[in-house]
Parts: sequence; structure tokens; C-alpha cells
Amino acid sequence: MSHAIVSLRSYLLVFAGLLVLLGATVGASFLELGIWALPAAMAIACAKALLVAAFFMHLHQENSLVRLVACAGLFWLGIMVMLAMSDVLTRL
Amino acid sequence: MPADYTEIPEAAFENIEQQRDASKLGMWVFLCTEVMFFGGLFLAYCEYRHLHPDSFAAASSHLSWMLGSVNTVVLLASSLTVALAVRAASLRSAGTVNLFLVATVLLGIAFLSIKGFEYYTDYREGLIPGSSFTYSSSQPGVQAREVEMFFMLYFIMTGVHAFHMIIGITAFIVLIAMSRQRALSLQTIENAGLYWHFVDVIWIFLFPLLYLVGHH
Amino acid sequence: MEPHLAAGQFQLFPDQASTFAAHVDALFFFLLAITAFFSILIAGLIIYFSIRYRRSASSVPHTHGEPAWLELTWTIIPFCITMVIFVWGARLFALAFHPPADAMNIYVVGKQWMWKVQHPQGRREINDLHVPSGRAVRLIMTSQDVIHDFYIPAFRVKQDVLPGRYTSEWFEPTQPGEYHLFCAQYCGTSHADMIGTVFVLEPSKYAAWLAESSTGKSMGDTGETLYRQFGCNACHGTRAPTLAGLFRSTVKLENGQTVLADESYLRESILAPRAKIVSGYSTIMPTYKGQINEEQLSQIIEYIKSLRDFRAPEPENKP
Amino acid sequence: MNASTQTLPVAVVFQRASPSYLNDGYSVRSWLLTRDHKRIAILYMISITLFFFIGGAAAVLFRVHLLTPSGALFQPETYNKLFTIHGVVMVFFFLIPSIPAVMGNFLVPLMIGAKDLAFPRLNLASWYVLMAGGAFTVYAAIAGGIDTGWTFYTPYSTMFSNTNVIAAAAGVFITGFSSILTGLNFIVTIHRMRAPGLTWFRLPLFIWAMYATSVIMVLGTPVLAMTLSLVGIERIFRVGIFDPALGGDPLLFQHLFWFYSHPAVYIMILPSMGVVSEIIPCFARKRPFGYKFIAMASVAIAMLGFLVWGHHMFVSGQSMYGGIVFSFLSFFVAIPSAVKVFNWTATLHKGSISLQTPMLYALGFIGLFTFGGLTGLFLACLGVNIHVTGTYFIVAHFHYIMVGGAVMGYLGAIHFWWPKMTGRTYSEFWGRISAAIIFIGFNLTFFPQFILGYLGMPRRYYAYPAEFQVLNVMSTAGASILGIGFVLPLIYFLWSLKYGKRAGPNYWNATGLEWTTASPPETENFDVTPEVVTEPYAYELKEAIDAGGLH
Repeated sequence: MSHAIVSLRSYLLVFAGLLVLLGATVGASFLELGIWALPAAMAIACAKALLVAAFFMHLHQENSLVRLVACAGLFWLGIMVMLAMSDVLTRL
Repeated sequence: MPADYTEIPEAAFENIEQQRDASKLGMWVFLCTEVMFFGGLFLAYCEYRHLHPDSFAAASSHLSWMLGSVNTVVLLASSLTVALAVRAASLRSAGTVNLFLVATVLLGIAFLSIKGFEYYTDYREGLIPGSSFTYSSSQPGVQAREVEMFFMLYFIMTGVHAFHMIIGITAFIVLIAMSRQRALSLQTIENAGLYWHFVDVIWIFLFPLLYLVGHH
Repeated sequence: MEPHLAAGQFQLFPDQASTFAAHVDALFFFLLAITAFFSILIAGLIIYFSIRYRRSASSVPHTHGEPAWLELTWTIIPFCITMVIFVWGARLFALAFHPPADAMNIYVVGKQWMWKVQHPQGRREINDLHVPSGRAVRLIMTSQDVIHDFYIPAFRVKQDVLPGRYTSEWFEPTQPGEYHLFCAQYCGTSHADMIGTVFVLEPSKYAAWLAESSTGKSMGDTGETLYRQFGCNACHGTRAPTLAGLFRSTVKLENGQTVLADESYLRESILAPRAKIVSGYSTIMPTYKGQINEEQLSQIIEYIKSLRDFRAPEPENKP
Repeated sequence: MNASTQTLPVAVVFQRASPSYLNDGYSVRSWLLTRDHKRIAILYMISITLFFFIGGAAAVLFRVHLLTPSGALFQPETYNKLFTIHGVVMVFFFLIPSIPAVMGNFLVPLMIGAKDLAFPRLNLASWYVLMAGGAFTVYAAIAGGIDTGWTFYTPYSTMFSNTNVIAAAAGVFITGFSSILTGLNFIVTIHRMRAPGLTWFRLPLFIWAMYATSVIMVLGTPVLAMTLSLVGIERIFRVGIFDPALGGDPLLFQHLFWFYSHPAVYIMILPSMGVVSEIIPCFARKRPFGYKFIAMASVAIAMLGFLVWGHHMFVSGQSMYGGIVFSFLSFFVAIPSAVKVFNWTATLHKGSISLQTPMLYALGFIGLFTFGGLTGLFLACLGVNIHVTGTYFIVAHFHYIMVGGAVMGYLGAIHFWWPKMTGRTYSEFWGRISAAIIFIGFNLTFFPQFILGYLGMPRRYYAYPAEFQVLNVMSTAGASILGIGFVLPLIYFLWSLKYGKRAGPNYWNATGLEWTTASPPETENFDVTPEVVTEPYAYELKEAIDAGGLH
């Protein structure tokens, strides 16, 4: 149950990775990406969230149940946004 | 100074392992509900950004991406210190735990201070929705009412986020006090940490959605 | 309120007075048959088993297998039935969303707690709706305050009426007579008083009824007056796009998208001119929101629609 | 059968080492600060009974009002406040907490062989949260009332209603957290606290139902909380979120509201399905037919229930495509519901059936739920929905599910587990009488409303055209019978507390771990943590042993 202790170095590497991604998302917002601006920003945000969840929140060491629970919220949020937007996007 | 983080299970549990497992699962389920709690706001944001893209871009450009970025760094750093506090707790190093928890609290307060400064700037510029909203623009596709809606969402989303941070900071202050009395369990620190990381993740999404919509 | 209505008489089934009503009722009876079949089946089995296998001194519960084919059967058969219902229902729904091209338009404005109706020819009425039989009628509806719902049970049509946008419903009355009109979306204190009567008249009688109009001015005529009053003619045709032939045409926008110029587009362009800018024009038009009420808006729209016979220059040729 | 003739497969001798949970302390403090899930269940039972009669009284009053076409009793404002308080109280303060918070709290630890729920303090907090929410709502009802309907549709609720919307919304908002915390507690408990040997497919079907319900509570309720907060913000600050006059979209409110409130219907019905799945095997002395299918159907309903909310909005101005997608998905929920009904019915086949009170409720449930579910097809079907939505047809449909389904299940559960909860038996005679009265009263109340609905009578009307009077009078007559039916159990249950015969540990000779404890159970539930070695519902085995014992 108790996790193997993650090394200090790993934590610092994750933090560095997060800072790089932050730079990437700010940088991307200055490029004229048109309709790809939002998907790009969201992809980078997801990558950052994944880093935090996997390492800071120890999801990579957790059992599948905890991982499933962690995904469930996002999955249902996806359902809500997708189905509601399916109405908004096709409304005349 | 070594600390002993073992404890006796509550009456409902067979043993301490079962209790830790249950408490961690409970925390993750709670975070799930938190995702859905913010979810309604994200849906509102999605719909209105789709309907009023130009207004949202114009409104977003009134926010300082620099202050936002600095705040992101501050919050990410606080996540790091929490992670290190949990690590120290696993290593049974109570002094280090306290050090990192204090750092986290300070970083949290720094974040809220910068946020407060931003709110103040918005107030000065008349961007607070309601009767004091004084925005006007002649750009094509930009309407003051839609800009006001962006700021409404901005204040609600960041406000709810800030409220979560205040709860987190309070929790950490309590943990520091408990730690001084050797009344702190590893599981409690871990759960508080999970909560704090979650608040961080929410910000990771809020930042590009609110600060980086427009072209600068 | 409705002295002539075939009211007060106990009925078990509502009047069927539109082409759509016949479609809905056919599907309704299909569903009723399914409901009756399964309700009687289940209730019958429960009662039969309860008697046949009632507990007695000698009764021993009988273990038997749980054949997979049985589970599969009662999963697949209901699924197939529901898909039939879905497709049938969806076809009717699509029909309700697509009025015939030659449908006549009538404008409806809901407010707490009354219905205001304008016929294109100019006649207005409150809490009543006169329509000719045998002719498709499309209602273009909006609300001044909260959400209402325009419901005519005898026609089996119902549509929420929202503030800030147009919604529409259509029907083709078949039987001359008088029918109930209800607000079917709770709208506040006097919700139950937001009712009226639909009068279905023979086409000739409807024409005569229209002619009784007090002013003799059509909605388009009134709209033209308003068009000048608000100074629309000062720009449209010169600095602003011409409106002749606009209705039902495809408009190319500044941001590269195209949009169909229907009533909703015209409405938005008057109230929020900056929302969609026509390609090649600047954003000089002020908003008329707050200066113009829903009825005037529909009159101006009717006027713009009446300009459709003129051919507009191709969008590409615009300055 | 009675308690004295039963034989257990395993001889269990009940020597009370510790007092029953009811006798473990008598002070007010020992109740109000208890962490015992069983005592908390009793606290819930008392409070939701109170809420049920508040909501019921409102219903009786407006049904009497509707005796005459122009309305017999009230001003329009009063009528509107009555149906709103009926809806808000019944949905949020009775139906949603009913089986989960009362029966779930009492039974989940007992059924899985645990000493308590995973988080006992949180459990007590949930009850206080419900009480706080209830206090707000009752305050709203007294101080000015609220007239928006339980659906709080915008912009009426945010900009136009002059009533106490904020207080009522705050009440519902707060109550939501009670439901979230209860769901969270159940999920963790079911995952982590099961007795050794109690694998997922050995769980009682009630536990499966509670698990599915908890998932909905945890994932759906926060959305409602945020939605109501936004209503409050728009109402206080007058800044557009949902009001079109301020640039908002009222349909966004409806999407958010129904994203919770449609699955909420399954919060109400799934637990009842779980109860029925317990009662029927016991009174047919058989393992439930298709155990795995019933279990999986609960989970499927919980999942699919989140995909169908747009069927409340077919005529709302939602897009045609949106409507078609939601209608298509809605029909999928019909399948697991149908599978359950068929499996319950098949369980009766070749059983050894006795029609005691809980079984009467369970069979009544199947019949009424089947009919309610089938009328749901009319509403999921796009073409017919246009005509019947917003009318009494929909009122009738959801009362068949909510009263015919959820309330029948709740009453069945109380009658089934009453001997376990209190250690006393009630009058079987009066139990059967009241079940019959409720069944008759219910159908007389709500069946005419289907006809009214198809005739076109809109819901929430304080006055109506004269031709609808006959059916309205029938409905009101039914409501008065139904009212009597609901008061009767209150009387004989209270009577049984003092005069009822003592019930043995296993009054119905049922399977399940809760029946291996004393009646009423001890505070600790089990002296020794039980170990499960058999499949659930081993009634055939039990009968065979009993028959052998008679030799």
C-alpha cells in the first residue's frame, strides 16, 4: 500500500517539465494558430495535468481502481460537454 | 527529528491498511465530485466562447498573461513543495514536513495576493460585471454584453478556485499545528496533498482558457 | 373566455384537427398497443404465478437453469421494438421541424400572461388565433419576458417560446372549429390564464375575417413606415448592404463564414448588428435593442421579406 | 411462517454480549452525536417521514383545490407555491434520501459484514447537512414561499419570480452535499469493507443497486450545486448567465439542470429495484433469476442515465439533431429496465410464493413500474412527446415511477426490514390492508391523469376548462384514498414499537448477512467478522435443509 519513495530528482524533473509546458502554452498563444489554438492549448494543459496526476499525485503507483476513479470525473465531464454542445453546435 | 506516523485504526476498520486504502479512495471520489462541480462552469464557458469568439478574445486580452504565468509558476511550485512534504512524511522526517508545508502556505498566499492584485486592476478598469461595468469597444464582433459575460465567468471560475485555495491553505495551517503536536498521520498529509494538487490541475486548465484566448 | 368552444363536454380522446394530429395519433395507438400487451403480460404472469405457485405445506421451490437464450430474447426483442418507436417518432419530429415551403407565416409574441398575434396582412388579435383550414400555417414566435409554450392540443403541436430568439411551429388545420390554446411552460402567477382559442375558418371566411382589419395596413406596410422612421434607408443600399432579395439568400460574412438570411438572422442583425458582419462592410450600424419592440421588429422583418422579388447584386460585386 | 419454526443452516446462538443499538445509550446526545450507521438511519427515517408528510399535505391541498374548474380554495400565487413546495420537498428531501439514506445506511454495512460505514463521522455530518438544507427550504416556504416549480427554470427563477428563490435554492444546494457525502461513503464502503469471501458477484442485489445509485449521486449532484449557485448569482447580481435579455442562454440552464435531475430519477428508482430484488427471492424461496443480469442492469441504468437528459427538452428550442440524439439514447435505458422486470417475473416461476406485506409491495412495484416505464416510451418518442410533454401525461408518468416505483419500494423495504430494525413485528392484517388501499388509491389518483394529459391539460394549472373536471375529481378522490393509505402504516408501525411481538433474528427466514445478526442488531453489528462461503440467495439450499430438518 505505501508507495515506493520517489526520488527528489524525479520531482524536480517533473516540475521542470511543467515549467517547459507552461512556456509552450504561452508561446503557442502568440502564434496565429486559428482554429487549432484551443486544441493546442488544451492538449498542453492535459499534458500538464497528466504530469501532476501521475507523479505529484502518485497515480502511476496506484491500483487500477484509483486510476479508474481519477478518470471517471473527466469521462463524465466529457459526456456532459459533448452532449450539451451537440445541441448548441447544431442549433439554428 | 523522527516522527512516528503509525496509528490505531478507527472502530469501523479491521486494520490500518484498510483504513488508509479507504481514506485514499474516498479522497479520489471526492475529487471526482469536484471535477463535476467545476464542470458546469466549463460547459458554460464552452458554449459562450463558441457563441461569442471575438468578444471572448477581446475580453481575454484585458487580462495580464504575465501575471497569469507568474501565478501558474507559483502554484506549480506549491504543488512541488506539497509533493516534497508528502515525501518527507513517508521518510518520517517531521521537521522537513513542516518546512515544506510552511513553504506551501506561503506560496498559496502569494498566489492569492497576485490574484487579489489582478482583481483590483480589473476593478480599476471597470471590468467588474454589474452596474460598475464600463467596458466598450468598437471592434467588429465584440459586444460589451458578451465581454461582461466573459468577466462574469472569469470571476466565478477564478473565485471558486480561490475559495478552494483558501480551504487548502487553512487545512495546511491546521496540519502544521497538528504536526507540532505529533497528531498528524501520513494519510492526512497525503489527502491534503491530493486536494492541493487537484486545485493546481484546475488552474492548469483555467489559465489558457481565461488568459490566453486573445492575440496579444 | 370561450363561449363557443365545444367545451364542458366530457371526452376521453382529444379532437383531431390537423394533419399532424393524425400522424401522432397513429403512433400513439401503436405505443398504446405495446403498453397494453406488456402490462397485461407482466401483470398476468405475476398473478398466475402467485396463485399457481402459492406456498403450501408440500410446495418446494423448483430450481431451474437460467438459459442464456431467454435473457438474450428479452433483451433483443425490446430493443428492436424501441428502435421502431425511435425511427417512427424521429420522422414525425423531423416533419414538425420542416414546414412546407408555401406555409403562411403568423407572428406570435408571448408575455406574462397573454398571447399577441399578428397576421402579415395586418390584423392583430390577443389570446385568439384565426387560421384558415387546409393551409399550412407557420408560427414565428418569441417572448418578451420568460419562457412560454404555445400549445394547441387538437393539432398535437407544442413549442417553447423563448425570449431573445425566434422559435417556430407549424400545422395544417383540417377541421373548421374552435380549439383550445394553452401555455404549456410554467411562466408565473397567472400561467393558467395564458390560454385562448384557435378559430379554424374556411379559407373564404378567413379572408373575410382578415379584411375586417381596422387599419387596412399590412405588417409590411407598417414595417416600411418604421423602416423610414428609424432611418434604415439612410444607409442600406449605399454604405450598408442592400436588403432587396436578402431574405432566404445566403450571406457571406466578414469572417469568411456564410449564413442563411432567415427571420432569426434578420432579427439578430437589427438587435446585435455586430454579431455577424457582411463581407466588405464596416461595423457602423448601431444596435436597435431597447428602441424597438418585438411587434415592430416583426413588422420590419415582414417589410424586408417583401423586398425579396428584387434581385440583389452578387455578394462578390460589393464594394 | 413465524420466527419460532425457523431453522438456520448454521446454528447461531444469540447471546447478547452487548446491548442492541437501540439500547446503547438513551440520552439525546447519544442519538445526535452517534456515529452508528443504524442510529443515523433512524435519524434519517424520522426526518424524511416528516418531509414526506409536509410534501404530502401540500399535494392534498392542491388536489382539493382542483376539484372545480376555476379552483376551489386558493389564489393562483398560493397554488403555485404549493406545487413548488410539493416538488422540492418530495424530490430533494424525501425521494432522494429515502431508500439510500435510511435503508442504505442501515443495511449496507450489515449486508457486507462490516462494523460500520467507512466514514462514520462523515455519515453523521451528511444528516446534519440534510437538516440544514431542510431548514433553509422550510424557511423559504414560510417566509414568502417559492413559486418557480422544483425545476427552477430560468429566466423566470432568476429575473421574474418575486418569491424566495435564493433561500430555496440554497436549501437544495446544501442538501446536495448530504447526497454527495452519502454516495461517497457507500462507494468506499462497498469497495473496501466487504467481509472476507464476499466477492462482487456474491453481493446482495440491494448492494449493487446502492452502488449504482452512489455513482450517480457523486457524479451528478455537484453539477446541480453549481447550477443553482449560478441561478443565485444571476438573481443577486443581475449579470447574464441564463437570461437572454442579458445575453445568456436559458437552455444552458436546462442542460445543466437535467444533467443532474434526469439521473436523479435513477437515484430514486434504482434503490427500489434493489429492495424488490431482495424481497422477491425471499417470498418465492428462490435464487433470483438472472442474478448477474439484474446486477449489471443496475450499473447500466446508472451509466446510460447520464446520456439521456435532453429528452426533457424536445420542445424547448433545443436543436432538432440534439433532440434526435437524446431520443435515440433514451431508448437504451428502457432495455436494462425491461431486463429487470422480466427477471423478477421469471423468479416467481416455480417458486413457493407467499403474499405477505413486503411481497405485496414488491409485486405492486413491478406492475406499476412496468406501466410507468412503458408510458416513458411515449415521452422518449419524439413525435408523441411533442403532444404530451408539459401536460398531465408527464405528471402521471413520473408519479408512476416515483410513487408507484420509489415509494412502493421504500414501503416494501420498511415492511421487510422493520423486524430487523426494531426487533418488533407489525400487524400483518393492517399491513396488507394498507398495501391494498395504497395500490387502489394510487391508480385512481394517477391513471386519470394520463387521459387528462393526452386530452391536453397542461400541468401546473390552477384552473382548467370545464370538460376536464370529471377526471380531476377522480384524481382527487384517489388522492384522498392514497392519503389514508399512507397514514395507516405510520399508525401501526408506531403501535408495533410498543405492542408488537418480538421478532427473532431472522423473521422472514431470509438469506443475507443482515439476518445473521440479532434483531435489533448490536452496535458492533457482528461479534465476529463473518466469512462468506456461499453464493447469495441460497434459498433452495435453505429450504432443503429445513425440509430435511422436518423429517
